[in-house]
Amino acid sequence: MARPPVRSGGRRGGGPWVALASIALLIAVWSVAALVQRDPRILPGPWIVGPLTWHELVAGPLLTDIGATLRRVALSFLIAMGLGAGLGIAMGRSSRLDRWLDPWLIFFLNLPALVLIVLAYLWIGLNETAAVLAVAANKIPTVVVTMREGARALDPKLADMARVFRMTPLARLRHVEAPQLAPYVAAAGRSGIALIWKIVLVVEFLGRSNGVGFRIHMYFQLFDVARVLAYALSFVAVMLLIEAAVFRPWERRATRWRAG
Amino acid sequence: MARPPVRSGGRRGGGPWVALASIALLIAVWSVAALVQRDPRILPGPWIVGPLTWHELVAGPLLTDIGATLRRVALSFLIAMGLGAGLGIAMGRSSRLDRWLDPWLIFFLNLPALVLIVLAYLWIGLNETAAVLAVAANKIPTVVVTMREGARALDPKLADMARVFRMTPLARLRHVEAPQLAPYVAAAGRSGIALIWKIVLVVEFLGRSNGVGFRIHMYFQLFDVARVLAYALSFVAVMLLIEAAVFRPWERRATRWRAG
Amino acid sequence: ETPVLRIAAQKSGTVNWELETIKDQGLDGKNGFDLQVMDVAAGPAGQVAFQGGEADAMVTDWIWVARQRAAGEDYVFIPYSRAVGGLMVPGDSPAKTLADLKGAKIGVAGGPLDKSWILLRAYSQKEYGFDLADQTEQVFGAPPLIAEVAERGEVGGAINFWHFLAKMKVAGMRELIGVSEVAEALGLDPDTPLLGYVVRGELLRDQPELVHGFATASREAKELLASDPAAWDHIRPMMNAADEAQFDALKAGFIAGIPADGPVNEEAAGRMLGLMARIGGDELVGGATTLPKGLFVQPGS
Amino acid sequence: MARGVIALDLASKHFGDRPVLGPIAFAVAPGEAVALTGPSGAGKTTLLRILAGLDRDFEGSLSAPARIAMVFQEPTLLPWRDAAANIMLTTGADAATAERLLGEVGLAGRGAAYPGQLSLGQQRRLALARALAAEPELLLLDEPFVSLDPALVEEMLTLTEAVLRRRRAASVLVTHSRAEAERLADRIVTLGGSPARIVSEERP
Amino acid sequence: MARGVIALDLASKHFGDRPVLGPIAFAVAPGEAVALTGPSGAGKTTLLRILAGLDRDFEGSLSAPARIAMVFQEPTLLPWRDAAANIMLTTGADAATAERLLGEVGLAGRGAAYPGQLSLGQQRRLALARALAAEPELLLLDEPFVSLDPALVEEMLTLTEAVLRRRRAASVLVTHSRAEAERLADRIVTLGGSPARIVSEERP
Ligand SMILES: Nc1ncnc2c1ncn2[C@@H]1O[C@H](COP(=O)(O)OP(=O)(O)OP(=O)(O)O)[C@@H](O)[C@H]1O
Ligand SMILES: Nc1ncnc2c1ncn2[C@@H]1O[C@H](COP(=O)(O)OP(=O)(O)OP(=O)(O)O)[C@@H](O)[C@H]1O
Ligand SMILES: [Mg+2]
Ligand SMILES: [Mg+2]
Repeated sequence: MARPPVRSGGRRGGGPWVALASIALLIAVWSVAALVQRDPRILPGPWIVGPLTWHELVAGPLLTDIGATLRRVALSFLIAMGLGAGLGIAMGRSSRLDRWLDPWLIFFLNLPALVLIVLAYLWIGLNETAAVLAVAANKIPTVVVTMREGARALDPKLADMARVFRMTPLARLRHVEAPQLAPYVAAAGRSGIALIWKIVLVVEFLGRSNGVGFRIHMYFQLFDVARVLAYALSFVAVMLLIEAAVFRPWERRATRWRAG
Repeated sequence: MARPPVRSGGRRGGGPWVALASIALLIAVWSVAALVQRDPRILPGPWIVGPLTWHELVAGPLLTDIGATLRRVALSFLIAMGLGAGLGIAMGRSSRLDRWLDPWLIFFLNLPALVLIVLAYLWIGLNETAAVLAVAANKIPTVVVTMREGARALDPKLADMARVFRMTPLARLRHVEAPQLAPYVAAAGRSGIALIWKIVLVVEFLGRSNGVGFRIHMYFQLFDVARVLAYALSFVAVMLLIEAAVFRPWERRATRWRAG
Repeated sequence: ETPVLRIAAQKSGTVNWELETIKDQGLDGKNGFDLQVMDVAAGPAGQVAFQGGEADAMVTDWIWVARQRAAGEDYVFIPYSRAVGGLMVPGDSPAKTLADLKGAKIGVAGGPLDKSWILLRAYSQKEYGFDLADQTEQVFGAPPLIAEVAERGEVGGAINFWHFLAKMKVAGMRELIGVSEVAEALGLDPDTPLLGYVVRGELLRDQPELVHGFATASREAKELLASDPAAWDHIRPMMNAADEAQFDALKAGFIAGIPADGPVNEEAAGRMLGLMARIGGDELVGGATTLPKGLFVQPGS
Repeated sequence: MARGVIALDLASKHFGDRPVLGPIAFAVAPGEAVALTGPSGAGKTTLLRILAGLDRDFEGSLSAPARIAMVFQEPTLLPWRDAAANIMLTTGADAATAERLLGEVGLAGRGAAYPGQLSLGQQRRLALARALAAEPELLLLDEPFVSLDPALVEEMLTLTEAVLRRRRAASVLVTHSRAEAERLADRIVTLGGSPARIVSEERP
Repeated sequence: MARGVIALDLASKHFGDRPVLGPIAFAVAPGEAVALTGPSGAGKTTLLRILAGLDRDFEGSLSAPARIAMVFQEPTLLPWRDAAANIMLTTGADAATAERLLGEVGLAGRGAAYPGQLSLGQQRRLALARALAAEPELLLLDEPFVSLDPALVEEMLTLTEAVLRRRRAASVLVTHSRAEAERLADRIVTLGGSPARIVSEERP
C-alpha cells in the first residue's frame, strides 16, 4: 500500500525538461493552428516567424528594441512594486488609512491607461521619465490591491510573538512578515511584470521612438502579422527566461519550508 | 491607560462619510491641478467635465455606451474568474500540472493584448463573442497566477481535518478552502475587473462601434480631453459604486471572523 | 434589391465627411447601391474589420495596397484624397528651410514609415545632402499628441496629417514646407492621390457596377462639397471645429486635397513607389518595388 | 492476528531518510479502547495519522473503517465559522445535536463564538464535541484533554466514555497521563525506541 | 502594594460587552515565581497577554519591565525558519547558545528542522528554549509543559528553574497541574468566577 504522499505541495526539481517539452507542445499547437488557418498573413506558422525573428535579431533592430523595452519594464516594475507594496501594506494594517484611500485606489485602478499616459506625456513631456512614470502609475494600484490583502491576512499571533520578544522592525519585516507576504508578492510580481509590459507597449505606441511596442504597432499598422508576432514572441521568450531564472528559483527557496 | 487595541485589523463601520469625504478631496485635488495647469484643453476642471458628463448622459450616448461596456466587462469577468480560478487552484495543488502548464501560463500572460484581440477578431469574426472571449483570454492568466498562489498557501492541517471527517467536496470548497482563498479572490477580483475594463477599452477601440472605449479613443483622436475624461470618469464612478455596493460588503462579511 | 457596400471608417476621420454627404444627399441610392458605414475608433480597427471580411472597404494609402498586391493579395484602390500633410514649425521659429532643423527635435505622427516623413527625408537628401532622420531627433507619436506638443513649442518641427495641420496653423504655427512642394521637387506628380478606399479585387470583378457606382458617388460628393458651401452645413457638427477659422481651414484643406478627375498617372505613381522603396525599404513596401498592375480603379476601366 | 475495526501492519515509516516508526502490528477490536503512550517525539501522532489514512507514505498495509473521527493534537477548527457551524458543517450533525454537545463540553451559549474568541481549552473542547458529533466507528484522540483543569478533564472523560459505550465505538487515545489511560482504556500500548516500536502492552 | 518587577492594577477587561476579568491587583516581586491557575476559560491567557503588553484594551494601569519573554499556549514559531533560526532571529541569541539550548530541551541535532517537521511536544520545547534564550527579567509561561511525557516534564522544570535562578528572573506560570505549581512557584494564585478575580492566593 506504499503510495506517494497525497499532498505533494512542494514543487520538486523535475528539471528543465518538462518546461522544454511544454514549450515544444505549445509550438506544435501553434503549427497545427497555422496549418489549419492556411492564410500565413493572418496566422503565420513558426517556420515563418522563426527565421524572421532570427533575421530581425541579427540584422534588424530587435535586440536594441528589447533592450529599450526591458529597461522601461524593469524601472517601472521596481518603482511600482516598491511604492505599491509599501502603500498596500500600510492600508492593510490601518483600517483608517484604508477607508480614506480606498476611493482613490479604485479611481486610479480604473482610470484608463490611455488617459494616464497621455496626461503624463502632456505634463512631463514626451520623454523617458514620463513613459516610465506613466507605466508605474498604472501598475501601482494593482500592487496595492494585492499587497493590502496580504497585509490583512497576516497572522496576529506571530505579530504578538514578535512584539513580546521585541524584534526589531527590520527583523520583523524580514522574518515574520515577508514570508507571509511571499505568495502575494509572487502573485503581484508575476502578473505585475506582465501588466507592465503590456502598458509599456501602449506607452511606446503613443510616444516613443523605439522599443518592442513601437515596432509591434508599426507593423500592426502595416498588418504585417509575422513581424508583429516576431517581436511579441521575442519578448515572451525573454519573460520565459526570467520566469525560469528568477521567479522559479526564488519561489523554490521561499517555499522550501512547506515541503515538510 | 485604557487604550484602543493596537491591531485594529477588522474594518469597522465608519459609514459612507469617509468615502464621500475622500472623493471630495480627490475632486478638490483635481480642481487645484486644473487651476494650476490653466489650459482647459489639456486638463479641464471638474466644472467643465461635470456638466459635460451630465449633458452626454441625458442628451448623448453615454448611458448606452456604459451599458454596452458594462455588459462586456461583466461577461468577461465571470468567464475569466471562473476558468482562471479553476485552473489556478488545480495548478496550485498539483505540482505536476503546474510544471506542465507554467510555460503556457507565462506565454499567455505576456502575449500582448493587441495580438490576442486581433487574432480573436480575425478568427471568430468582428462580433460580441470575439470581443468578450478576447478579453477573458487576456485576463485568465492573471487570475490563474493569483489563485495558484492561494491554493499553494492552503493550510494542510485543515485539509487533513476535512479528509478525516469525510467532508463532501462541495462542503470542503465552501467552508474550508473558499475562506482561505478569499483574500486571493478579492485581490484577483478587484484588480481583475479593472484590468478587464482596460482591455475592453482596447477591444472596443479595435473592433466595436459603441462602448466607452470606442468613445474615448474617438475623442482622443479629436484631442477632446474633456470628453475623454467625461467617459473615463463615468466608468470610474460606476466602479466606485460597485466597490461600495458589492466588494466592501462582501469583504466585511468574509472577514468578520478576523475582527476577533 | 440594391447591393450593399460596407465601409469601415474612423468616426473622427475626415473621410466621414464625404461618406456622410453621400448618405445625406442620397448619392448612394442614386448610383445604385446602399452605403453602410461601420464606425471604428481608429485606423487599426478599420484594418481588422477589412481583413476579417466584415467590411468591403476601408481607407488607406495605395503604398500599402501595392505592398499587399505584391504579396499576392488581390486588393484595388479607389483614389480619395491627395492631401498628405507638411512640416510645421512654431510661429516664432527662425527656420527657413529644412536645413535649419538640423539638431532639432521633430515630432512625427504615425511612425518612421509615414509617407510625408519619407518624402521629406528624400527631399533633404536631394536638396541639402543630409538625411533628416540622421540630423534630427524624432519623436514618433499619436497624431493628436504630436499636434498638442507641437503647439506648445516642445518640438522644433512637426509632421502631421493634414487636418491636424489645419488646426495647428490656426493655432499660430506656420508651414515650413508642404508635401506637395516636396513631391514636385523630387520629380513626382503632386496630383498623385495618396489616400483612398481599398476594396477586394473580386468585388470589382463580381460587382463592377457597385464599385464604380461608389467611385462615382465619392466623386459627386466631393464636387458638391467643393462647389456648394451649403453642403457643409450638414457635416459641420462632426468636424469638431472650435471656431470659424478652424472650420474654414479644415474646409479649405479638404477641398485642396480633392484629386483631379480622370485616371491616375501610373507612371508618376511608379516613381513615387520607387522612392518609398528606396527610403522606407522592405519594411514599408514589402515586395512591391515596382507598381503592381491593376492597382488603381481607373474611371471607365 | 484477529482483524479488528482497524488493523495496521506497518513495516516502516520514514520522513525523508529518517526512520520514525519500525515494524508495528496494531489492531483495535470493535468497542475496544486503546491508550497509546510514549515519549514526546516518539511517533504517536505519526501513527495516528497513518491509522486515519492521512499519511499513506509508508511501507505496510492498513485496513480501516469508513467512519473515523479524530481529535487532533491542535484543535484544527475552521476559524471563519462559529462554534456551532464547526460541528455541523464538518460532521453533518443537526443544530439540536450541536447545541446539546456544546452544552455537554461546557460551551453552552457559546455556539455563535468564532474559534478565535474561545480560550484554547474551549477550542479543544469544541474539537472534542465535533469528533463526538461525527458518531464514528473509530475515534482517534491525540491528547484531547490537555489545557483543561482537573475537574473538567473528569467531566470530559465521563462524556467520552458514555458516547463510546453508547455507540460501541472503538477508540485510540494518545495521552501522557497514566490516570487518563487507566480510566478510559482496555489496553495500554507504549511506543519507544528509534525507530519506534511497541515496547509494552498491558491491560490496566 | 509593593511595586514589583511587574504590577497590574486592573479594574476590568471586556471582550465586546462580555466582562472577562474583574478587579485584579497583581504584582510579582523580583526573582519571584508565581503560578496562575483556574478553570479553562477563566481568563488566565487574557491576564498573561495584558501583563505582556499585548492587550491594552482594558481599564486599569500596568507597569512592566523592558525584557519580557513568553511561552505562548500554542508554540507560535516561525514555520519558515528552522529550529535554530527560530531561537536566534527572535531573541538575538548566537548560534552557540541556540545549539546549547536545543540540546538542553532534548532537540540536539534538530536545529535544521523546520517547525512543521517537529512533533508538537518538540515544538513546545523549542518555544521554551526560545523564551529562555531571551534572558528576560520576567518570564511568562502559558502551560508550557503539556504534551510532554512525565520524565520530560521533570527535565524541563529543572531546566527552567535553573535558568530563572541564575538570572534572578521573575516568572508567571499558568498550569493546571498542582505538582508543577508546587514545584516551581513561590506563590499560587487562583482565578475564578465570572468576571474572573483572584479567588485564592497561597504559598505552597
Ligand atoms: N477575542 C475574544 N473575543 C471574545 N471573547 C474572548 C476572546 N478571547 C477570549 N475570550 C473569552 O474570554 C475568556 C477567557 O479566555 P482565556 O483565553 O483567557 O481563558 P484561559 O483561562 O486561558 O482558558 P484555557 O485554560 O482554556 O486556556 C473565555 O471565556 C473566552 O471565551
Ligand atoms: N513532516 C516531518 N518531517 C520530518 N520529521 C517529522 C515530520 N513530522 C514528524 N517528524 C518527526 O517524527 C518524529 C515523530 O513525530 P510525532 O509527531 O509522531 O511524535 P509524537 O509522538 O506525536 O510526539 P509528541 O508527544 O511530542 O506530540 C519526531 O521526531 C518528529 O520530529
Ligand atoms: Mg504528537
Ligand atoms: Mg489559556
